[in-house]
Amino acid sequence: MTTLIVIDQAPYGLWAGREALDMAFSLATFDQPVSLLFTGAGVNWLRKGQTPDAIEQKSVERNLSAAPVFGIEQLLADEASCQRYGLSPDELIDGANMARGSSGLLASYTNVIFSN
Amino acid sequence: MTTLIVIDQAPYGLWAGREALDMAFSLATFDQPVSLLFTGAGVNWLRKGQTPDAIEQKSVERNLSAAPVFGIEQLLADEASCQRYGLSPDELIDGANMARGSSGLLASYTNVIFSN
Amino acid sequence: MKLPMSQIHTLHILNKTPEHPRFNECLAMMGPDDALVLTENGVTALWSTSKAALPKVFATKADLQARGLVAEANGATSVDYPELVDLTVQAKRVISW
Amino acid sequence: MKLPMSQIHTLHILNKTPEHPRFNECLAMMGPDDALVLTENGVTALWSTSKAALPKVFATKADLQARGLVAEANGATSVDYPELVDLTVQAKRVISW
Amino acid sequence: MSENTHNSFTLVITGAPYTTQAPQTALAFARAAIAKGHTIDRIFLYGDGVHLASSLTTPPSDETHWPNAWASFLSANRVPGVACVASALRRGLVDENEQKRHELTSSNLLAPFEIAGLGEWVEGNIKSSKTLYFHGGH
Amino acid sequence: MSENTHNSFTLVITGAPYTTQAPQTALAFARAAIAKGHTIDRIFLYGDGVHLASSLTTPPSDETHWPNAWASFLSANRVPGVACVASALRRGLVDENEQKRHELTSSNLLAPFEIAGLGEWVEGNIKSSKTLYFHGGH
Repeated sequence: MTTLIVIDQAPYGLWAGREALDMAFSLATFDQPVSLLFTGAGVNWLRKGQTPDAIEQKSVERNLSAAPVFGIEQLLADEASCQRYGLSPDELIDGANMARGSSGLLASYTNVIFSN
Repeated sequence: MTTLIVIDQAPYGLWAGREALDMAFSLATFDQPVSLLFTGAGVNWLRKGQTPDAIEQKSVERNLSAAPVFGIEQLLADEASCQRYGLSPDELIDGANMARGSSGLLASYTNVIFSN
Repeated sequence: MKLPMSQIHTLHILNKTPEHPRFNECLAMMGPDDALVLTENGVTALWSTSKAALPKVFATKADLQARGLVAEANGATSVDYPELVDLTVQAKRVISW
Repeated sequence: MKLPMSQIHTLHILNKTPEHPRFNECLAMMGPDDALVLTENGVTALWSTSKAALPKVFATKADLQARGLVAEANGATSVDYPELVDLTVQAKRVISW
Repeated sequence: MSENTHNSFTLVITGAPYTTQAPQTALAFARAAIAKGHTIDRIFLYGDGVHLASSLTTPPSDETHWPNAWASFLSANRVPGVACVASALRRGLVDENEQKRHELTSSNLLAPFEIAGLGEWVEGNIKSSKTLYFHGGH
Repeated sequence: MSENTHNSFTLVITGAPYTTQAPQTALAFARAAIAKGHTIDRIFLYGDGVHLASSLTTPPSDETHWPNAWASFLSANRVPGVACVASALRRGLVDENEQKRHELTSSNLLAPFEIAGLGEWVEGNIKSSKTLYFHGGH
């Protein structure tokens, strides 16, 4: 069983992405292969330099940096969405890679899951 | 004070429209001038022949038919949205009228309110 | 109604209106052996200008009736909940959008 | 930062990303004497390909910082919450999208 | 796989009742699956879906009471209903254990729903033939 | 109207905490308005916004407790906080009166929030200089 968790909402304004990340951490903890795909407004999760102190939230950038340590296999950024949100590859946080979020990519996972 | 309540979500799948309607009824009860604008997927509120028994909900079509009795001034349907959802004027429930949901229309109300 | 007996690779369940970003995402991700079921507010797509972009499509009967729609008039196949269960069983995997 | 002293007819507060249907609805409804403030996830629009469609625009500083963005680089004016209060006071009416 | 194959399902509900249609569609699906001889291994409430397990929900008397309808279904068919503990605590849904642990004034979990971790969801993913998601439409 | 004009506000919150940012943005706005000498006539919770008034919300200890932060603000500034009764009952938020009336096992309304009808919102619309809405972003 391989799982792709998809995050398509911008961070901080909505909690669903955080809960998607928890799902990914949970699968990894139980040694289930899991990757994350950021697409649409979700690619804003991957921008370097997030400082959410003034809105009293914890940094999702910091959460994500723990992903490889916990065994999450890949952090994928949909290329077209990155272009739409002005994100070049060097502006992505470490460990994230561009991918084409095509039906081919999705077809390679047993499960494809949104958190809301 | 004149108020325009805007409903831009399809009925039954989400509750926000019902709560927008409650706001309109409440203003009318206190003799405050209020109209409803249905736009985007919200125009699906106005289609004749809704039968929500099988999903165990109350008909919003029936709720709306009480609007004039309660003193709600107008039920407006955004014309472009109706075209997008294949709604011709004769398919609209009684009492609803086509309107162009332009900035001119919105500018004529003291308050313009979404319920969510 | 007779459901297709062939295996479905991915069954896509879509409960959002055509204005929702996930609507077009879903259509873009559909492979050749996939099937689409519109549920809840998703069924309004059958009456919208987006319907031209739809592949062969199913829609839940109870949701159509609630919204004053009849599937057959627009080239879709309406399914009741037991038939929806059948579709999920026939599919290799299911994605809920 | 100095806020404009002239009267604003309608202040539009927009907390949604450019993919949300209300985003374009809001832009379409803006009159000549209106002003736009992007808040919460709405600030991502300043970096998106939709920014070309934006009129003169404000954006909340705390929301920009949270998302790793700097307003001035993209032609918007960042406002703190006291300045957001000023904008709502200056406006004849406020619409929250 | 034919239509007659026996399947087991884990159903995940992420939309709240009286805000989204998700709990209604999920219940219609669950009833149909049972009627067809399939098994529902468990219901997992996640995110806003945890509100389905509130014992204090009080809709007008002429509207379906979705938490009670779900609770009856779970009891009648001996299906476990689990609300994710992290989602539940942030949203003010607690059982007696959590009430004591966090020194709260009351609890509001509707029986037979239970509170547990995401491990229950992972197990469903592994053991059930299919895990289906019922999301809100917004 | 200049920046220095005294204004009175009714703030309507329709997004739930830990699902949307609405209660956070509204609180930042409310604090800034008070600091500038304006008045907050009342806070009105509507739709999913009523979850902000839950006494059982228990976020992790390193996250801001938005219901408590709001309750402190309301008490310190003597601002009435009202949850719409129709929204609240459907979503499992009840005070002691509603608990008795509907024979429920507990109540979960956080003081100083109160439960009242949409009439409170209509009054705000009429009396306050401005009524502002803080919606969820979805």
